[in-house]
Amino acid sequence: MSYIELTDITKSYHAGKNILEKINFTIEKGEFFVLVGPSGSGKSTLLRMIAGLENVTDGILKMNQKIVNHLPPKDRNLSMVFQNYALYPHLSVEQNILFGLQAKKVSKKEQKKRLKETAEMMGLSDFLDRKPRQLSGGQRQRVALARAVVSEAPLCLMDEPLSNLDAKLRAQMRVEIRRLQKQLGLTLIYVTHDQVEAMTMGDRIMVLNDGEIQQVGKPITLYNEPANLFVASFIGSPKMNIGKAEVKNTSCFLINNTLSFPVGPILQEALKEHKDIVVGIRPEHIQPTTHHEATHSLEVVNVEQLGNETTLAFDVDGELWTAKWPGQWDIMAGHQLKVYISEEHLSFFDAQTKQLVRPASFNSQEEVQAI
Amino acid sequence: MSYIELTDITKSYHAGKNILEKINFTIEKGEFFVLVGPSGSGKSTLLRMIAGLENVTDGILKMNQKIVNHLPPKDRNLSMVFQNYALYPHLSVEQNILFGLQAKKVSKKEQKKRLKETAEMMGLSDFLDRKPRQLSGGQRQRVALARAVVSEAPLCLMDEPLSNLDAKLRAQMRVEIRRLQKQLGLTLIYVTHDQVEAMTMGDRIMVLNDGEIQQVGKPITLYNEPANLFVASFIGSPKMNIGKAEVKNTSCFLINNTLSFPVGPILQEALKEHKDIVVGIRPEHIQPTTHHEATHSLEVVNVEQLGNETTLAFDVDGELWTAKWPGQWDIMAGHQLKVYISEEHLSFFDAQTKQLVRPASFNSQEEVQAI
Amino acid sequence: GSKNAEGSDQETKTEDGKQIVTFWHAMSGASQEALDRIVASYNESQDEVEVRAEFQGTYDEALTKFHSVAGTDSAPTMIQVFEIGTMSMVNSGHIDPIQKFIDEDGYDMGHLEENIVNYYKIDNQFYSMPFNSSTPVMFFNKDAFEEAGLDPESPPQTYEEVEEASKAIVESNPDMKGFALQAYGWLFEQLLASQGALLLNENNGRSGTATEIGFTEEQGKSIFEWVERMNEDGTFANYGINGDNMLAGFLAEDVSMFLQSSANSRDLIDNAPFEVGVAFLPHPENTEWEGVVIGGASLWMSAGKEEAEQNAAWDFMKYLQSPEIQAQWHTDTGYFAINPAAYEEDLVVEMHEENPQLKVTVEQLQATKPSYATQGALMDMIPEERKIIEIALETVFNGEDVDKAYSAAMEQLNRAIETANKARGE
Amino acid sequence: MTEAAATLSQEDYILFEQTKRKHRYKQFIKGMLFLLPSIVLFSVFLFYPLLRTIYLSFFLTDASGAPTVFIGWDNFVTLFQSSIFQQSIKSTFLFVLYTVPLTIVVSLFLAIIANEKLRGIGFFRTIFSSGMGISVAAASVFWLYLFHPTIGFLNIILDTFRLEKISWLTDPSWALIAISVTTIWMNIGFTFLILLGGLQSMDKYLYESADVDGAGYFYKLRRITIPMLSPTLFFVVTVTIINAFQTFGQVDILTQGGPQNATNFIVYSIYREAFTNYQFGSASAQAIILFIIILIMTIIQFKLGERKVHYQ
Amino acid sequence: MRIPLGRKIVTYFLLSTAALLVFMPTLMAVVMSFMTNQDIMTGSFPSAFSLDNYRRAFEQFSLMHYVINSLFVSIIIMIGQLVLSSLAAYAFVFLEFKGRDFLFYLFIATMMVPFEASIIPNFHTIRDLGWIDQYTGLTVPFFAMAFGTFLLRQNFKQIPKELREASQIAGMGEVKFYLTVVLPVAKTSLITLGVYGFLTSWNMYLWPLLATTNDSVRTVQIGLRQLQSQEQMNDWGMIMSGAVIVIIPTLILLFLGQKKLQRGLTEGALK
Ligand SMILES: Nc1ncnc2c1ncn2[C@@H]1O[C@H](COP(=O)(O)OP(=O)(O)OP(=O)(O)O)[C@@H](O)[C@H]1O
Ligand SMILES: Nc1ncnc2c1ncn2[C@@H]1O[C@H](COP(=O)(O)OP(=O)(O)OP(=O)(O)O)[C@@H](O)[C@H]1O
Ligand SMILES: [Mg+2]
Ligand SMILES: [Mg+2]
Repeated sequence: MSYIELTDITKSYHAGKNILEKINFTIEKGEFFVLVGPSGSGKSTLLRMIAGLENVTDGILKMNQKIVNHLPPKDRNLSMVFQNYALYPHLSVEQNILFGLQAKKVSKKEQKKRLKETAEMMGLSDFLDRKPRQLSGGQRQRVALARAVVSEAPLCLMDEPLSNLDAKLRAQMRVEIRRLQKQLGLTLIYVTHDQVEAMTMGDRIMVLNDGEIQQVGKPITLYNEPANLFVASFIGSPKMNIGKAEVKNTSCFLINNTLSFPVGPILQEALKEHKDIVVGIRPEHIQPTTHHEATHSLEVVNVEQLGNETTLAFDVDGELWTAKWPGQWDIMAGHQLKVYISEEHLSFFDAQTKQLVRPASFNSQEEVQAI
Repeated sequence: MSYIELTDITKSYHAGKNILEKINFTIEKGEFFVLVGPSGSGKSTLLRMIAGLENVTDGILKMNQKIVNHLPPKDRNLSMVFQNYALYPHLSVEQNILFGLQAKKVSKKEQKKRLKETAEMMGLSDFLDRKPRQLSGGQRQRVALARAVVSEAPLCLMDEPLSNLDAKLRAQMRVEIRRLQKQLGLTLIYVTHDQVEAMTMGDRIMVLNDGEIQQVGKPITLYNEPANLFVASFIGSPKMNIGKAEVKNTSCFLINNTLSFPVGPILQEALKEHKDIVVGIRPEHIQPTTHHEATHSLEVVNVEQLGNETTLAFDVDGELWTAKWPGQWDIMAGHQLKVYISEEHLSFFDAQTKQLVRPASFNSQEEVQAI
Repeated sequence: GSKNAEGSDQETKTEDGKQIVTFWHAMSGASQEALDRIVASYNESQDEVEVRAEFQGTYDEALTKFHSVAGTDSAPTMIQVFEIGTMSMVNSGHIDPIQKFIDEDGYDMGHLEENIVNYYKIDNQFYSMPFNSSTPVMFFNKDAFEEAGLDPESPPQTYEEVEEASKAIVESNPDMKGFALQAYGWLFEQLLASQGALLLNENNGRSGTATEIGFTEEQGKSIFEWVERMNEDGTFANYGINGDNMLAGFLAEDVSMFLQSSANSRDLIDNAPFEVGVAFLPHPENTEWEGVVIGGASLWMSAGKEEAEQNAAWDFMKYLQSPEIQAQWHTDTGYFAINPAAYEEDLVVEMHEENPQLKVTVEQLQATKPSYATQGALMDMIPEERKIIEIALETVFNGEDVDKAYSAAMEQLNRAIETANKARGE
Repeated sequence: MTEAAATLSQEDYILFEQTKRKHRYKQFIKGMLFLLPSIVLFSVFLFYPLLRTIYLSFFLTDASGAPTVFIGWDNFVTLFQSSIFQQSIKSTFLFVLYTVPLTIVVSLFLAIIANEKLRGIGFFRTIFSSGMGISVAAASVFWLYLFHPTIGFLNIILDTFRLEKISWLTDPSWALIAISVTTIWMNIGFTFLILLGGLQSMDKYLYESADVDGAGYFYKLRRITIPMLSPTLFFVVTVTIINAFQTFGQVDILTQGGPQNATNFIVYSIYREAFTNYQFGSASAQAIILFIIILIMTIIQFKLGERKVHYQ
Repeated sequence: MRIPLGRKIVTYFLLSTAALLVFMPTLMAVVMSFMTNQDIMTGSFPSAFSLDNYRRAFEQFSLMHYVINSLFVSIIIMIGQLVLSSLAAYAFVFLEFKGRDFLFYLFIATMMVPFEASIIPNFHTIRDLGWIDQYTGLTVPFFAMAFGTFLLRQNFKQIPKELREASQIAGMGEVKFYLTVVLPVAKTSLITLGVYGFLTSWNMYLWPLLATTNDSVRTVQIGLRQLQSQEQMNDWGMIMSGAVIVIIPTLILLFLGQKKLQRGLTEGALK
């Protein structure tokens, strides 16, 4: 029995073009559902429709088996972290957090208890008397988060709730949110732009683009078997390198006129059905030749040191490809570099339909080391 | 001659405790200066003081050798991306972007040109006629960014300008901002919470905590030689693992009563001067034993798949340590896992002063591979 | 008017060379229409002078304004001022008494109604030219009288008769009250005069500056007690200070008798769905009926204007006295004709024939015995006096103690006179 | 890295102080430029008359308002000894007490129900604000008719319900109420419009998050609408009080201060004193007293009220 | 968001009842304006409706002339007030200078000077300036308005400070910021104030009466007053028809004004 069910949900503002187009999906009770998509793809709109803040232009929205298209937000029993926080400027942090509980006439004692817990969890205990305008951006965001968390409503919608926090705090919050969600059995719909959040927090991810669903599935599935080019290049950072494949002869094909690869049997099959093929390769699969034989040699255009890893930009027939290598590499731009690319790590897409033809093989991942 | 010079800058709101405490630093002309620090550490406040939006409680602020403490913002010739965007609700996107240019009486033609360029760069060309309230969060942020960029003022302050963009767009913007800054020779002060932005964009990073400067320096320096425990654990994600070191005997010491390491000569020297020592090790330095001999065995508490890498959480005498391994590892929580930790990769800090005693050695980084 | 009329204060001649006379007045409604007609007819009657009649608000407002601009270019050539403004005009020093023009012109004021002229003659000289005049009369509902078995042709003449009639009315029709008295200082003054009492000492301020009130306690209280008695009988209708409400009450047959200015006669007769009777002002039984004091307004000449302008205004004032004009004025508005010859005009005769009640108002005026009491009081604090009396009347209307109300009012009156004298620096 | 900026030379210090002063000076000039037109007109048309009023309050005057005899504080002394003036003050305060809260409550109610997005709402808004479009004189005449003892609509209604008719304007205890009702009716239009304006410019996101929090209609009203409206409410309260103290037109037409001075509010008393009694001295003294009363009330209001007001 | 039906019905009911109560006196005046004076005075139900009163009201005076003067005067005053009040309010909210608070309280204090106390000295001033019978005399004294300044100050204070900051950063001067940001954002209260200023000027009686001596620049309330008699019985039907004629333009203005009051202008200023 699914908890939330969207059937052909469509949304347009002022009879303009549709912002969301026939959205269909369901969310189970207690699920952690992550929503990702490029800026402007309709994530917030979708959330706001589920919350009841935005009219549903067309389609049916069900919660708990009941049609709720016209149910006012206050009767939907949910909480929400707004992308723009939507704090009450005239109320103190404490009053902001407790606003909903007071509205629901939760007992004073319970209020106090939850306030204390939540404020501590969010590191807001010192600011309870402040007005929102006296807070830093991150503190405001934490108040917004606290307000949603404290309500313990069975459904919680979060719109980029951690975007303005520093990495350390964000890591901490990720754990806390996940813990709370599990502990209270909340159903959570979570919008984020953060790869780590998307990959690690969600039970399922839905990728939205231009108002249309691209793919719904387990995080790792989306990473390993992106349904189409869009998902492939959207999930994963740096993004997947994309190149046009040209079959030279039965045993060999060229990517971007530069990189040649042998053609395996499965691929051969696939190539028969699809006229034009696009190849994708993830940055971490353009590997240094420390442990492998070099397969190709590429020109380094740019090197960026991230401390724990190094990203390299290569020029592949005019296109920039990125590689990501763990550790710090002292490489100068302009040099020619030998790299190892396994044919196994290539994903194939149909150039017309943009659909996945063959995913890269991750099955033979790194060796399992458990004892 | 430095471009911006802060001398003993102090800030407090309403005679409360100091939000910023005797801040001293200088920024050179054309420098890309990144400001990081936990939420509420005073980054925005500092930016706002430089912009002239906030009174300087104490200290001297110089720009171009001139004291500007009391110079109104409009005479400072700078542009700024506000953390909360500060868009004009009554103006369209186009008008918002051009607002400053009109104020400065830039010619209509030039306005048009710059508008076109900037809007294209930010992907806003389709929204020029919209009002801010009709935009998504990320689109609003891009408008805010566009407004600063279009002004081409010699000094530009950006307060988390990319926080609400998706990874793909963010990567693109990073490159664009960097390009523009170089091209126009802008001096840029940039607040961010994103590790990648901080590490790759800035010429220098300044770490702020609780209103005090922790360290200023090249990104990679901060990563490799963090001046103190705070910087060590703040820079790098996942954060550095910290443990208490106990010297067992002259040749061996224990971390968290669990991991034993040999004591080298340098360390021996250091240990003489400092009573208590804290050891830090970066997650990527707890390595799989694919290419090395196992040095320790740890219990896996949690495994997170990010697609291109896997983070593992270990229980080290009650504390959670994190390791980050490239690729996807199929490891089950609860198992005992053999890992490789090199003594070289340990950083040592004084437990009292929290200052760095000996950095991890990164000199012998991965082999240089340029041809 | 048009926009190029701006700054008309400065010009004294029209484009075609006519002498302009600016005439400020306080006539509104039907009287303004009538006045405008007269002014137009004057302007047409000759081609030397153009009178411009300009409305300046109520009497109070017009007078205040005159005081403020008197002596400057903005002041009008002539102005209409109500009777109780007389003293303040005399004292203002910004007017030329019209006696000056009477003397220069050798004009004879003898043909004017004596009882009107009496009011405006001060120390035997005319300060202003009488214009619109009225007196109070008692209106009554003839139909109601008949129903109550009273004789509509012999209305009550004394307070006591009014009381008796009221009782009869209420008896025959419980929805109708007998008598209403508006809390209006002017009516109080008139009721004093009708019993021959002086309002102020020094012969109503005409033999010297008044220093205190001129009526005795008995005279003064008689009016209060009259009301008190009717109040106790339940025959008195209280409309407070509000004349409009009282008129409406009378027309709606809520009350059968009331006192009001004779200027209302025409309208009442025309609008009432019953027959309206008009009677003399009542007086206490034990006193002699002496008459009424003239009310209304007169015309004043500004000082400091060019002679030609003043003479033109004087010519207009004279024009106003002609029987035809007065006849027209009387029929249009209900104000008296200050020139009794007007009553012989066909227009008036016709009207009086049609509504014989209208004659009563003229008869009452002409029956008035000239005396200091009916000449009316002169002083610049009369408006204040009226307010004090009105409050006292209201107090009595609301059934409170007469003695207390009366003595409080008298105390205030004497203090007001004292202050007014002091303010003049006397 | 910061040695260069470490010390501050004497020269710098002087420069620093100089710019600080110059900055202050510039700010002052700028402020003055914005205020200049208002200040000039206020000086001519308000401060000068006020000074003149203060001056006159120490004199007796002639009919044209020119001072004649200097009498020092006598005007004030007389006033405070006068039972009529004491009554004036009392009725004025009573009147303020009757009208201000009711005006605001009623207008707020109207503004709130007229703030819904419904079809034809413009019509209702126009009706509610229509009172503004009717001059005091006209409005008072309407009410004069409504209050008529026999043919007045109000008494007719009372009569149909077999209730005793009320002497609205002639009974001292009712007259104040009648004037208050009229005043409330006349002021509603304006107060309504201001409050509606305040409601209209409120952010809708506030309501969104309250909706999600499960807040009911009245809870939102109490916790969000009213506090967020507080700047407007503060303004409305202040202005309504000041206006109530200065009510004049309806008194002039309906009761002329009566019956028995029950509605002889200070302003009306001033008017009578000046325009019919020509006692400009005493009128001025009353004006000064009124000015001081309102001033004190307003200062109290600002001291107590503005702290509770929430500005952005 | 849609409004639920139940609430819609309740709201409409409240709206209608309130509208009826609020509008009743006006409605009564309208009815009276069609009645004969006799019906009005005797308090009976209208026996006949006629446009006679209107005809006579128009005939007696050049009402249109007064209306046009009133329109002109009211619009000038409205504009003057909007300009001066917004300038002053701007200074009180956005500029920081010594003596600001003192000046503000001084401004507020001017609201407490009873109009009746200042009217005579002001009349003298006008007289000495030669502004009697001039539009200047009718309008200029009302330009400075503490009330309007106060209203706008309250509103300006609610403009998010970010907007000012962004403008300062953009290098925008005070005047430009005032014109391009403050005024548009505070549109709602400017309209409110404009409507208020217009209507109060429209309804002014005593001052226009004092400041004019003839019809050239006189306004409509004076015309209306001339329909009423002092010592004679009033023709209420005609007076009411005059009042109704004068109310119509103001009702139209109110209708247009309220249409312009749009929702949610400050929204989106914050993140
Ligand atoms: N108006 C104010 N009054 C009092 N305290 C304030 C005010 N504004 C900010 N603060 C406090 O000052 C500190 C620094 O705020 P600031 O906005 O500079 O932080 P930040 O480093 O930008 O944080 P974030 O990353 O969350 O935006 C915070 O603790 C905040 O609560
Ligand atoms: N009120 C509105 N009127 C018209 N278009 C709107 C309105 N609100 C949003 N949109 C448009 O709808 C689209 C989806 O907006 P939405 O806020 O859902 O995006 P989003 O996925 O949340 O983006 P982001 O990650 O930037 O927040 C955007 O293109 C936006 O411009
Ligand atoms: Mg969004
Ligand atoms: Mg910040």
